[in-house]
Amino acid sequence: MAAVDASSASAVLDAAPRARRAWARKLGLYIPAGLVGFVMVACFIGPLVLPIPAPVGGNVLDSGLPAFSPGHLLGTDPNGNDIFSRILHGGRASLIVTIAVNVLGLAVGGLLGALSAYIGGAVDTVIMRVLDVLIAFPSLVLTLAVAQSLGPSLTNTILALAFFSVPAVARVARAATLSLRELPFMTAAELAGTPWWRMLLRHIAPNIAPQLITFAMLGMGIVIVIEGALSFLGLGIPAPNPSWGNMISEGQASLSATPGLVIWPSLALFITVLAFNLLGEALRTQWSVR
Amino acid sequence: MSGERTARREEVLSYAGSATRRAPGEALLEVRDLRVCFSRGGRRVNAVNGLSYTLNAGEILAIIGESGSGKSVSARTLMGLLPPSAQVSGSARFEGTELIGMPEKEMRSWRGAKIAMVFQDPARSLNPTMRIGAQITEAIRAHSAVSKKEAAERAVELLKLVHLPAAERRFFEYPHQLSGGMRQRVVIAIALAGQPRLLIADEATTALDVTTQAQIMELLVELQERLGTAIIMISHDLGLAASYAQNVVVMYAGRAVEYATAEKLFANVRMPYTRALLGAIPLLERESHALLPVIPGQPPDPAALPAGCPFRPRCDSATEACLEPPRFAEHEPGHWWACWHPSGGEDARDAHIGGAHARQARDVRQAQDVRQVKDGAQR
Amino acid sequence: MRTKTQRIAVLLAALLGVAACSSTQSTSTGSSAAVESPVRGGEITVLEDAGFSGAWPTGLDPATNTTGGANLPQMSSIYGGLFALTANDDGSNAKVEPNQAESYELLDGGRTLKIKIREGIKFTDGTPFDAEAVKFNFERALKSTCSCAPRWPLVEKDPVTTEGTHTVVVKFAQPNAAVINSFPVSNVNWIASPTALQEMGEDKFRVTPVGAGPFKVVSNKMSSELVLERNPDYFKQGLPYLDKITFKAIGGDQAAFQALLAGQAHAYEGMSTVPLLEQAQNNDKLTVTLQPPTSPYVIQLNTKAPPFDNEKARQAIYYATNFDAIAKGLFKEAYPVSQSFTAPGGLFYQQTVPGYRTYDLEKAKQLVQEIGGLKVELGTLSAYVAKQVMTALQTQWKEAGIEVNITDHQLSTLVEQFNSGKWQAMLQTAGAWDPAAGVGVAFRFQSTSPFSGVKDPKVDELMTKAASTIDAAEREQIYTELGQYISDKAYAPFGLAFAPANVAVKGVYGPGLTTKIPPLVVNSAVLWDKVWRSQ
Amino acid sequence: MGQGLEESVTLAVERRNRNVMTSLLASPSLRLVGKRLLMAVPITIGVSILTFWVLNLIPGSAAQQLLGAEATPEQIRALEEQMGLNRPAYIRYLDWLGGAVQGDLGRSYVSGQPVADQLGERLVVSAELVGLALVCSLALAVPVALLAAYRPNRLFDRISMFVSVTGLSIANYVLALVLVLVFAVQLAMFPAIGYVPFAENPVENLRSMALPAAAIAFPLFCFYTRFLRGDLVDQMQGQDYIVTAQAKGIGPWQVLLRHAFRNSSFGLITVVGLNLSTLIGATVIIESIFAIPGLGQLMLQAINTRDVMVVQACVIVFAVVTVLANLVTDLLYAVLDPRIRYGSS
Repeated sequence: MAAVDASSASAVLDAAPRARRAWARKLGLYIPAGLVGFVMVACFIGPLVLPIPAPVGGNVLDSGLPAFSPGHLLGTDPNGNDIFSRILHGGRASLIVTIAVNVLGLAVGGLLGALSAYIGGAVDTVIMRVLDVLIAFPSLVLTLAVAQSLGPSLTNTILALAFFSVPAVARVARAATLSLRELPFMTAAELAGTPWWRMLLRHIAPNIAPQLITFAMLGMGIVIVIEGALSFLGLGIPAPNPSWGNMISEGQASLSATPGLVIWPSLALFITVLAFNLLGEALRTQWSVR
Repeated sequence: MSGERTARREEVLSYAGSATRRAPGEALLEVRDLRVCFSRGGRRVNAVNGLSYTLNAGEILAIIGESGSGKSVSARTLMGLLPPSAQVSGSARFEGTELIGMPEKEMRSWRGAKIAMVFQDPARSLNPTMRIGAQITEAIRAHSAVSKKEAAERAVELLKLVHLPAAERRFFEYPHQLSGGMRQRVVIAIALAGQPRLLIADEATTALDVTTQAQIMELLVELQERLGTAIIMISHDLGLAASYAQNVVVMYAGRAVEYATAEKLFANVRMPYTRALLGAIPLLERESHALLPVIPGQPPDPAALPAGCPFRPRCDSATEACLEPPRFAEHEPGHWWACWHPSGGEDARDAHIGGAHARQARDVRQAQDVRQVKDGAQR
Repeated sequence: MRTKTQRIAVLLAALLGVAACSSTQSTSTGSSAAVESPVRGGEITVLEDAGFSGAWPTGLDPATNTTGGANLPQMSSIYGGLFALTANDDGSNAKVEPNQAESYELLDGGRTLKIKIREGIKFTDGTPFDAEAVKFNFERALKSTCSCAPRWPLVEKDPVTTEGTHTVVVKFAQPNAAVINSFPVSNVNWIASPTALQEMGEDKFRVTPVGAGPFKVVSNKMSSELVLERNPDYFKQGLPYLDKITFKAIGGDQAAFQALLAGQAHAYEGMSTVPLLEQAQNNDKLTVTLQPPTSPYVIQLNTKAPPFDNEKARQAIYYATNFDAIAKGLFKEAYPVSQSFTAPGGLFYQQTVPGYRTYDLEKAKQLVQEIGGLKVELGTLSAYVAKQVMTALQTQWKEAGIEVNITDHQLSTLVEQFNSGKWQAMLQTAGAWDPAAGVGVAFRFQSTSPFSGVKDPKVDELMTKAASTIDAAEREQIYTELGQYISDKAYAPFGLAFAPANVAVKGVYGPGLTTKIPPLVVNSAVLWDKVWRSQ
Repeated sequence: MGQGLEESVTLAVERRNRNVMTSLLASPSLRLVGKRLLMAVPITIGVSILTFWVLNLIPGSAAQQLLGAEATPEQIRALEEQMGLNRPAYIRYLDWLGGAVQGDLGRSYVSGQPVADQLGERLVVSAELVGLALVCSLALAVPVALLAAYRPNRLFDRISMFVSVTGLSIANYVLALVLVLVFAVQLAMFPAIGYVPFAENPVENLRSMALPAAAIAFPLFCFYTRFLRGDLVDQMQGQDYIVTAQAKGIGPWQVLLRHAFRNSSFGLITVVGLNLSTLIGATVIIESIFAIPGLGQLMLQAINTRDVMVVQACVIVFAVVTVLANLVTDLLYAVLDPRIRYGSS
């Protein structure tokens, strides 16, 4: 029914001009979506289309050129590779890692957390204690083990990083489901004999999704940076292939002398994290105004 | 029984003594041509299209209409609780002061003190993480500078006023430890905290079972008699209107289509829509298995209202004339309606239906009084 | 978690040879600073790279400190040392001179070493520093399983004896020419107080050791912070100038550079990040002293396994490598390119080797086609400079049609690679101040050493002959012949000689810190007793 | 009649206090604490087994570190035998566990020092660093989140979004270096490196902890602000009891603080609990940049040198911290949400 007089759609009466509000609401969604699209296109299609040199194999003679020097929009790194092309190619690697890690985290962690809170009792305790072991497990040891036994590769990096994000998302999902479980509509759905998996998908997931998405969006930048740090432990995207993470972690070695090496990838990271977070929040406001 | 009843009367009166009492019958609230429209995703939605009615002090007015008829939005407009995208016009004067467009700061001092509201879903209307007592004392202290202890005392008083058993113990408990009916009583207690002049019950009993519904209605009527609080009862249940309200407004597609005292309305229904609504209520007198008459079609989409009278597409006595929007006027003394082909008068059956409803409602009330007496004795 | 401390034992890396050295002619602004006369008193904080000299996980006992060569500053401040490498301010005519030793004699063709101990030296716990104490330390070091034990070819029957109270005699089975030159870089140079060792026990001693050096230990947080105070009865009059020295481990050149600018530290040893070096040189608050290079980069080729068992493949690598471009591009000509295992700062320097195959892309391509393509796994130890050189080499070799896969290893996996013999090419540094001392040429080219890619009796013979010839001119002639032989057989191309720089805040001076002393292996041995600070 | 009312209220107030006490003492909460502390044992054992097994997978051993890189394989094997490193993994583990149970964490293979005192010193430093960072970030994040949620999508909310995104896209080690460049080098307000124990000189201690704590706290602040803001806006727009509160005529701030904030702090508490248990070991880089003797560096060095004894000791610390963090989190859930406390625990 056209719940125009939906009793719950109320907020403190605001004196903002109505026209601006409606227009802002629509735009609130289009700008972030556009920005995310721009980042994706730049990183995934840009390198194929744009006339830029390869990200590796630069001539060592023109190392450390300043920004806007001929042929190199953002200059070159100490090994003579073009920074702009490394950012685009690196972006692809970093985006794949962070999206994969977050999707894995949300899917596995979210499911685990929601399930454990929903079923409660012994199952909840067991799952939570296993997660505690994973959280307490020193991340350095795991990274080294994965690096040396499985070797550095994109999938191994994603696995190692997901190892950290799954327990975290699980705990957040559990907290959200806990306070949800007491609500009458949950008991009503249970009484109607809904199987547990439908409960998770139809009832719990949509309610805890906004919080989990915000959690994942905020964590994106951190995942990319940690990936860079892993390259020092022999995991992560192996040098000389670029990723924003390893560009930053290598650039910081001479930060005061060559700040550009850190600023450009950090800027790219800023735009990406901003885009995803704006999108996350726009989705969330769209979602919650029932 | 009567001793106990009178004892409680003094107790309540002493408490209510401080509320300034207007002589019953004087106009408390006058709503003139109220219009509210939202812009949802670019589309203009006219939730209320010119609603007018008058509520006198100490009276119960029922606003009846199907969901989506704008009855709830009209109530929230009085409280200033509409989402920012709402555009409001027309006038609503409460004790002579214009509510529409009142600055937020001033409106806030009115909420709870002059006008209070009770909502539909008791399960979600109380903060689950806060004790019942705290949620009431908060309302009390919002409008009167009393110490915590004094506020606590008044809160317990209020809980007793709404007949919540073992009020002292409930004071410290949490919402999830109470039943739906008890929670609704707490919400009412909260609404009464500021000793409002007008209490709006927005489908307050819809989510409750019939017996609890009757108890809550009985409570509201009792409060109205004792505290002189005017009550606007928003519902889609004509039976409630018949048995409790003095005046009834029937709303359809955001505007009032019929408005009269309960007796007049149910004695001779004029508006085909109201008659159809009445017809849809099962009656004991009818033979069993009689087909229940249903109003064809769907309530109109507020964003795309049909031309002329909004009920035209579903009205069986609609004619070409109905393309012209009928004027809402007092065609008979104390009986307003907006229709070119008012029914009633010539068809005895309608009167019969009207009367039957009134009788059935009265019998239900008497039954409740009897049982209440029994409850009272048990306590 | 950027773990700079991954280079936990870059000294060990020095043994495997990662850091290179730089030449004296380079544009160093560390003008000799002895403008005013030294002043007594004051305290300084010295930063050490947490991945190398700033790590002493196994403690500071000379018999068990496996990172002794990296912890030169800590060890020499506590123990002083029997011998020390000194040089003129500009690093020229560097020679090993007796320090706690008074004098030494190499008798019967280098088989017997007599060391006369200086009279009147006492340990900071008051016990005498005499021949008996030195003998005790020598024997203890020889018994220790740690790799820091001296590799002396000794006679069986009591190799170490004392004559009188202040002379120690060591008898070798075969002549040991470079024994004195190797003293300053090996743990045996530092003498611990036997009484303190017995009283405290090994585990406690390694945390708060007692020696006869210029400073005493106040507190020691392992691999984090070592606080030392002045030894009042130090055997050199009026020394040390400073009242207190604190050695602090810090994570990397950038953090150290900033700490110096912020005034929280007064000196930093071994800065190797070139862009930072330039920035430090232009900063008037700091003096940067580029140390003379003693150990050039080498691309070790594993001749015991394909593809480098085929000489043509090795020659292709020679022609495909252009170290001049790397020196110019990456290091702005700060470091000279060597064609042999010696470098300008070290002994027996050989500027050019006749017939050395320099960069010739066409020849490289032609050779690669001839042998039907070449696929190489190139490894190194993960360090900032090494990784840069690796990427440059990868690009150059690809141009010559060589398929290259580069990996930088943690120390443990690198050792495993060498031990397993499954490696193909390794970028390391070879040589030291004296080719036979410490991490010398033997380590890289001796057929018996697991870290060598060469199995050639002629090379072994030349090296043992050089190590046992006393006369310097003759040793130089042998090393030249060896350099020529390695180049002819194309065993391993040599590259730029890299040496880290020491940075000090204005007003802090000292030999090796603001003057040049050739690095014995990686870092220069600063003479901390002569470091002083103008108030 | 009024008098009767008087008594009943004071009576009720007393009963409430007793009620709260009893509910905390006897009912589920205390059992929860007991159960959880017991849980610490299996978790610690679980983590230590996992770490021991994984450390075994990584090549190289403490003996090799002791002998140095030049040692020949035979020398390494001989020393491993002497140190008992060649015994099968589970025997070595049980040997360690035996000692650990009696409180003897053994001696470090590499430095020979008893593990306990090394650990003690560094745990204090790391705890202070992480503690300071968490407290400061929360103290700033909650008010900012409330201000941002007060008028969603308006100016302050937008600014807070940009600041947070900036904080979340700068690597913490880059932030640390920048902080030193600005505050230690240019403004010389804080020391660039070094740690002064609190006992020695409280002021110097706080000054030396300022920049490292800030480098850790800022990203946390950015995360907490946006995460809490999201939940607050959700509550304000989606919950009926918010409308009830507004209908009471209480101020918007009171609605936000007393009603929305209480119900949206669950997510925040969970994230803080998580950070507490993971941050202790993850501040290696900050410790190395500021030359602070923290647990992270000890842990990293122990792993590099395969010093299993020290790694296991660090692991016990992490396990205990994680258990405590989770316990505090679950207790806070119960305190905040009575349904959990009275409902099925």
